[in-house]
Amino acid sequence: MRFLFKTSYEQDIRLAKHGGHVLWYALLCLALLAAPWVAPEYWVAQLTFVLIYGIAGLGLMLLAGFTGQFSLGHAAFLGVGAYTQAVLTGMGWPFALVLACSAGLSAAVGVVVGLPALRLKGIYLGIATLAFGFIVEEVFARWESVTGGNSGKAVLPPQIAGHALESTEAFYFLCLGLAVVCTLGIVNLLRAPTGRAFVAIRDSEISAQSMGIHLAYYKTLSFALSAALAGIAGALYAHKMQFISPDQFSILQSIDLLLMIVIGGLGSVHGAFLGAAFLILMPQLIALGKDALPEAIGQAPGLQAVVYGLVLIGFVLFEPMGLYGRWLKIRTWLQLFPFYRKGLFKRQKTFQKSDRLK
Amino acid sequence: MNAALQPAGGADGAPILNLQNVESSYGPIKAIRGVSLQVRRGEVATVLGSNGAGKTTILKTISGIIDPRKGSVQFCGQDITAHDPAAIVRRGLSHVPEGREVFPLLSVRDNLLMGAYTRGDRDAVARDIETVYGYFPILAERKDQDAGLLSGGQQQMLAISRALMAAPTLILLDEPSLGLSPRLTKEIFEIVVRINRERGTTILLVEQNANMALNASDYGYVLENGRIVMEDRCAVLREKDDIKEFYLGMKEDSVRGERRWKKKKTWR
Amino acid sequence: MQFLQLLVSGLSQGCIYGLIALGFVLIYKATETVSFAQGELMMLGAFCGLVLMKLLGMPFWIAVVASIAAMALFGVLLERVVIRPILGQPAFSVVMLTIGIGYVLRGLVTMIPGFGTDTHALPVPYKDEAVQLGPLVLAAEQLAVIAATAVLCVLLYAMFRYTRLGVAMQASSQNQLAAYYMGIPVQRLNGLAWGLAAAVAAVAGLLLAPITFVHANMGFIGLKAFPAAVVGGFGSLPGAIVGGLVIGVIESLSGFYLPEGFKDTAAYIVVLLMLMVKPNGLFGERLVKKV
Amino acid sequence: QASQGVTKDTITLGSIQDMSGPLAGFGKQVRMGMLLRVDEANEQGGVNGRKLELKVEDSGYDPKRAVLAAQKLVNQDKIFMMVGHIGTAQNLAAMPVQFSKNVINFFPVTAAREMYEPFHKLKYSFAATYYDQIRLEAPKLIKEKNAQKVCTIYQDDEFGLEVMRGGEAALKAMGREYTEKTTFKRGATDFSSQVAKMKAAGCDFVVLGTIIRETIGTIGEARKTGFNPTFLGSSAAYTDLIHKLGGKAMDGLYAAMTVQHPYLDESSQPIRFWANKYKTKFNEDPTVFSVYGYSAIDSFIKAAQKAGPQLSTDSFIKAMDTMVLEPDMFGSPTMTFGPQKRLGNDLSRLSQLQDGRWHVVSDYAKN
Amino acid sequence: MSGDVLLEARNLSVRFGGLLAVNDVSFDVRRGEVFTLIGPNGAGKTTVFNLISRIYTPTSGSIAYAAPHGGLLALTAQPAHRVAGLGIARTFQNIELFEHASVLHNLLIGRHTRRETGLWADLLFTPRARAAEVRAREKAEEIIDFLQLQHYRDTLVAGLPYGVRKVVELARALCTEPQLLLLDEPSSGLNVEETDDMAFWIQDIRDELGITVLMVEHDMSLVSRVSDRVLAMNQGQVLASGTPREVQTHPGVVEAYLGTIDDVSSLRRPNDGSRKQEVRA
Ligand SMILES: Nc1ncnc2c1ncn2[C@@H]1O[C@H](COP(=O)(O)OP(=O)(O)OP(=O)(O)O)[C@@H](O)[C@H]1O
Ligand SMILES: Nc1ncnc2c1ncn2[C@@H]1O[C@H](COP(=O)(O)OP(=O)(O)OP(=O)(O)O)[C@@H](O)[C@H]1O
Ligand SMILES: [Mg+2]
Ligand SMILES: [Mg+2]
Repeated sequence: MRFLFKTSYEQDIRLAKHGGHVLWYALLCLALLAAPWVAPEYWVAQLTFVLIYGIAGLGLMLLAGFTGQFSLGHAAFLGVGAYTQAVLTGMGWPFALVLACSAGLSAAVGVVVGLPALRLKGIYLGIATLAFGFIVEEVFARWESVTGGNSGKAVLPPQIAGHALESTEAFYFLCLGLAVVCTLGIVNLLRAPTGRAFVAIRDSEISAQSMGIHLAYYKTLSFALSAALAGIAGALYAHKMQFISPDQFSILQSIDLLLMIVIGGLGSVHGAFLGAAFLILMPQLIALGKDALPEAIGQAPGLQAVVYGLVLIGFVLFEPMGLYGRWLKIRTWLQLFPFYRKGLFKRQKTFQKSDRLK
Repeated sequence: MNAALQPAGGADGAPILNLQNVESSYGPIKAIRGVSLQVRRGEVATVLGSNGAGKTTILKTISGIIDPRKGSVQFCGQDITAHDPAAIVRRGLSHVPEGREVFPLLSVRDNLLMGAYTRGDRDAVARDIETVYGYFPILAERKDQDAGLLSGGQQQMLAISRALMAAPTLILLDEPSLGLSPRLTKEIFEIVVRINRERGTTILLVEQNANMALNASDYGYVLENGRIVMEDRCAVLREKDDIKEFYLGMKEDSVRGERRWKKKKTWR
Repeated sequence: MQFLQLLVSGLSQGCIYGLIALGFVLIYKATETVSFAQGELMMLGAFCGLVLMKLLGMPFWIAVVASIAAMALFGVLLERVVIRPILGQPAFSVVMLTIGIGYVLRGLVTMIPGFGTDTHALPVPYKDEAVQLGPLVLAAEQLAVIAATAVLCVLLYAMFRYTRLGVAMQASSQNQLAAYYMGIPVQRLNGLAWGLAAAVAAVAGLLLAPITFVHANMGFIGLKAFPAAVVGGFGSLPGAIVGGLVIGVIESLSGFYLPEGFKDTAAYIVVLLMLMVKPNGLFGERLVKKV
Repeated sequence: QASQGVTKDTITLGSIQDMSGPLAGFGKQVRMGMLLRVDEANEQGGVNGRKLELKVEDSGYDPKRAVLAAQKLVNQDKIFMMVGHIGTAQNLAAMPVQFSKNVINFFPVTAAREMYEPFHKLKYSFAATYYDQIRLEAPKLIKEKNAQKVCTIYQDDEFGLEVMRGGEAALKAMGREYTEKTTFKRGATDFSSQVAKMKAAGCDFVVLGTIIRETIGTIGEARKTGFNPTFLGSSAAYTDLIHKLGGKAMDGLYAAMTVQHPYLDESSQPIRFWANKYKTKFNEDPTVFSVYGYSAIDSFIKAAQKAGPQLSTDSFIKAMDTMVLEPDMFGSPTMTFGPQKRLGNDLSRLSQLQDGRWHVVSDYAKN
Repeated sequence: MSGDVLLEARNLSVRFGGLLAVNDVSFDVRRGEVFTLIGPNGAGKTTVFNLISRIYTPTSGSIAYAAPHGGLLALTAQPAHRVAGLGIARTFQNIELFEHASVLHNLLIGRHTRRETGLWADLLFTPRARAAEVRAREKAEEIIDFLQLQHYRDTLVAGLPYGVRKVVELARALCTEPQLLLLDEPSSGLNVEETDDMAFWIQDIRDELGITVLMVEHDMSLVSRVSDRVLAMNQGQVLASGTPREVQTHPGVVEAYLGTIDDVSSLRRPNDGSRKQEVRA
């Protein structure tokens, strides 16, 4: 275990808590910057998807992991961002402006969803967002003049300073930059009063309120920020896919997003990206493993769903803290190495209490 | 505990509850370390200790809510270490938890009926409900109200009554007087003593109101930092200086008074 | 007339939603979690009946009873193997778990060679019969759904309201710790609740099979049953039925009288409106925390 | 110039199928049909001495996963060509990935117009579109039945819209229009209000933009309420499942189709032989989708043989420029391709369900 | 309302269904005093607190409050989340902490009403936000030192013993820098020694921090030690009010609330002292 001697409050606030952090994050940045030169194009494209989903995951993490508001319709925000991007890019607007519009419109829609959320809790909120997701999907399908309806819509590459950003590498750097900016924003938020207000609402609404936290404002804000991030992710997604259609933003997509942050580790910023990496890598792993399996299993339809389900079940059962939790344990183990005690992470019996009253 | 501390005459009263060297922890934090204690059939025993000493942890370990790391718990001569809590209750042990823990969305009456979940005899249960309504008339008045809407003290009454409904052989009481008015605090202890005398129910009591506890109990243990540091008959404990000072609040003003100077406890 | 026929169709479709919603409410009341696997359990129940009737050649009624029993057992096992280990974790974990279970069940059924990917018809004795009520027509399949829904609702309601077991289930969902202190065998009751829910799902699956056929994706209809349960108030059994009927009727009427597209989203629009007016549904408990 | 996926002794082909989603049944059959033809070809020594290798990925009928799958096939597995990819949105999503690497999209299993329109040199399609099927077949039937009020019920997605528009075009040519149009959402189970709507409008001819369960559901509901117009479906409704699941009530339904359903006891000997071979190999009854898969590979082989030993994307396209595919045993029409003609044939014919079995009731018409 | 009155409740009533939980209660709290509510369980004390902190709205009656920036305010017209900003902080009878956060974090959340930055400054973590954050931490550490919580600073609240949680809740309330502090049973669950500490703290809060305290308490020794005035309630109504001595000797209060408390030795067993007992079967 590393002991830190704190000499000033600044130290508590700083993002990198010690030199090791600085080193590791620097290495990570280097690796990400070097990726297009060392990794094959295919993997760069996958990495781009990881970043895009990471941004969306960050938003959902803020909402679900830190504010405790579960959204089963998050794909709708992704969709709003994607369609806004597609339409405005199609009209020839510059990328930066379009992206701001996508994020803004998504956030506005987020506010609209956040409003009923003020009075709703738990499952009721979940179903409200689910219903909202379905309605938005229907709007995408019906508003043919703008969205192209079910025929879908082709998306042009982003226009930056008059250049079309067409190559995989260039787009990758764009996504990387945005992902870093978004992450820094969220991390900043979480070490400031706004972020703490979110966490307070998650733990106890009644005492958050008595601490002067305006529940309505912060819940709506959380929805708005979360939707804005989803909107940015949706915009990038649209460019990456080059083709969007309403059924890409269905309940299944929403569940994928949720699954992602659970597997990544609910309540940690790292988790959003770890989960995204997992979500994108998973089908590849299955495809790799498929050939090793006997034909009857490997080629059977439904294999992917089974593996998905099993992985999810496995995480909930054995690693409720997700990939990030697993990483923490490994790190602690390494740091303590010869002195690691077995019971250190033993899970205690816990007892559920009704959260109908909160 | 070493043999010297064994109570006189401890051998012939059959211990109904026997903890041997029990050690429990929350994750890496050890809450109690090597606690051994006995409660004899028909007696009222009490555990005193300051905040965070581990009193609640002991009770939780007994009723199976926490699995001990080491040691064993025996109840009525049988080993119940780390058994399923529900199974332990069915053997006749009932627990009034710290902080009330009522079923907030069930009516007061249903709460009481749940207390009697392990009993089959409907008539006896109905009679017992009337008895506890007699102890706490307010519960009868509110029998159809959701328990979550009762005031703090009313919930405490409900929690105690609910445990009585199980007609247990041993009751673990965790701070029964929490949030009760002075008058009701006294009544609660009278009820405890009465149940002990009339029904022969054995009682293990954890209580911050040491004055009441030491008067109502036969035997006491003092817990500090997860260890038992003293045990004796209550009559003896009541006379000890440390107990007087730290638990009964009887002190010469000159010692502490307006100066916030804490005297070290001698047993540490 | 037209209106009446639409109303009747809506009611019978609503009963289907209600029937599935009963399963949700049952699990919710007893464990305070929302089971996203309910639709898949229903699918499994239908497949179970199909296998017993078509492959093993059992007579209809025996197959029905056998598949309900088998599913009940399956529910108990499911609880024992995957849900019990995380008993006491936040409800959200269990929700994710049920999503996982749903995936696995759907995937496994699809993996059965030559069977899982196909759509099947369940041979029921009342197939293609219809009851003529004056000018109104009601298929026997729909009547069966209505009857079964009513019976199940009454039975489950009575269980939760009047039996010690039912009250204990609610108690353990409200405060598990206290339930243990009372000697309530929380784990066993949970198992029972899952068994019951799976049995209810099997009933729903078997009744639905003649209407929607048996196929691996038939569980998706559960997504319509959620709004039903919410409109009625998630913790209320009669609420589930009423919610189902409300949604069924509104769907049916909006399909006829409103522009295209409304029928499919009617359920969701209704649920949003309802939640804005009554955040706890029609029959939901008013929840206040007293501090 | 050499293309990826072709080596001295192998040709790597890719395909994306729905193996876990709503069309998993069809996806699986297409794959098996393709495998059957690949194995046949390899047993006979391959194509110009090169063995065929088929890589199949699962899209779960989800466009996003289709893109990921396409990226894997194109960039990692280095396939020469995408054959028989299922689903319209999925194809549209995957095509940019393929085209950026000069990979042909060959005979996708969907009858949407976007599979050959707008023109792209890497697009080849074989299926008469849903649009054309209805546009060309509906008028004949309307006249034959002397129908007065034509209505439609269609699935509210790309597929259903195409069917509806085909009917619309046909009616327009006749100077008429739909009396009533209703929709439903994919996965719907209740069609009562839609049927009531059509019944109230007095329809006597209904164009079905439905697939399987919806076809059965709609017709079943109609029969129950005593509403008996002429039903015409697209090739999506031309499957044995309709009569297997729907039973007698389905009799009378018309569907547009090209290749014939391969019944195991089919009277035509080659089809019977083929069907039983398939059954022996996979222990499953073949369907039209098996035939689609089989034919797609078959056509590829023919073109690749024509392209000669120097197989590359360019030589393949060159061969296709003058390609004529004669009718096969399943009764597909003659298909011709050219530098600007990327759809083999836009004709189809009609089958009707009679006594629980599809019977071809018309031949390809010249228009 | 005279200058030294901080809070003035007039004819408050609350009805829950058929139950009149608070019935025509009037009192005023003067600046700089410790004012205590006592009464039997269910008398309506907590409900009065909930009225002041706007969790409940009175069926009738009014609460006037002298806001920190001058002016008299009808408290009942304020939304609940504004109450803390007006300088009223509270603790809860059943302890409502943020369970999954550390003690320090809980205290920092308590600083919410004193936040100096908005959303954008937080997102960018501007130097101003950084400076504000440092100040918030300084204040929190001050309170931690004051209540001797150093030992628990970084532990999660979920694992704290009951008594410590009570103190953390007090600390969190102090972090809002209130002018009126509502304490609901501050000493419940504390032993004699800890109650002693609590008494000192309450006195310090009043004398050193200049905060007015309104509390509900059942421990009469604490009440008489720290309170300036006491109000006794029963069944929603005012029973008596005055100095601790006056109220404690009021016959109605003795009857309904105190009982004959002193005589605890009556609890003892006749043959106390012997552990040998007839073992009942
Ligand atoms: N859930 C938990 N997680 C971590 N540590 C815990 C947990 N519960 C209790 N502890 C620790 O265990 C020790 C004993 O706690 P316990 O609740 O048994 O004390 P107690 O004697 O009952 O105190 P009190 O009089 O305040 O109720 C304390 O130091 C506490 O910090
Ligand atoms: N939200 C509510 N709904 C219904 N009844 C309520 C509600 N809140 C309080 N009550 C009732 O009002 C009465 C007063 O409750 P309150 O909590 O104010 O008592 P209290 O004086 O604080 O008692 P205690 O000392 O036991 O905490 C109680 O009988 C309680 O049941
Ligand atoms: Mg305790
Ligand atoms: Mg109170």
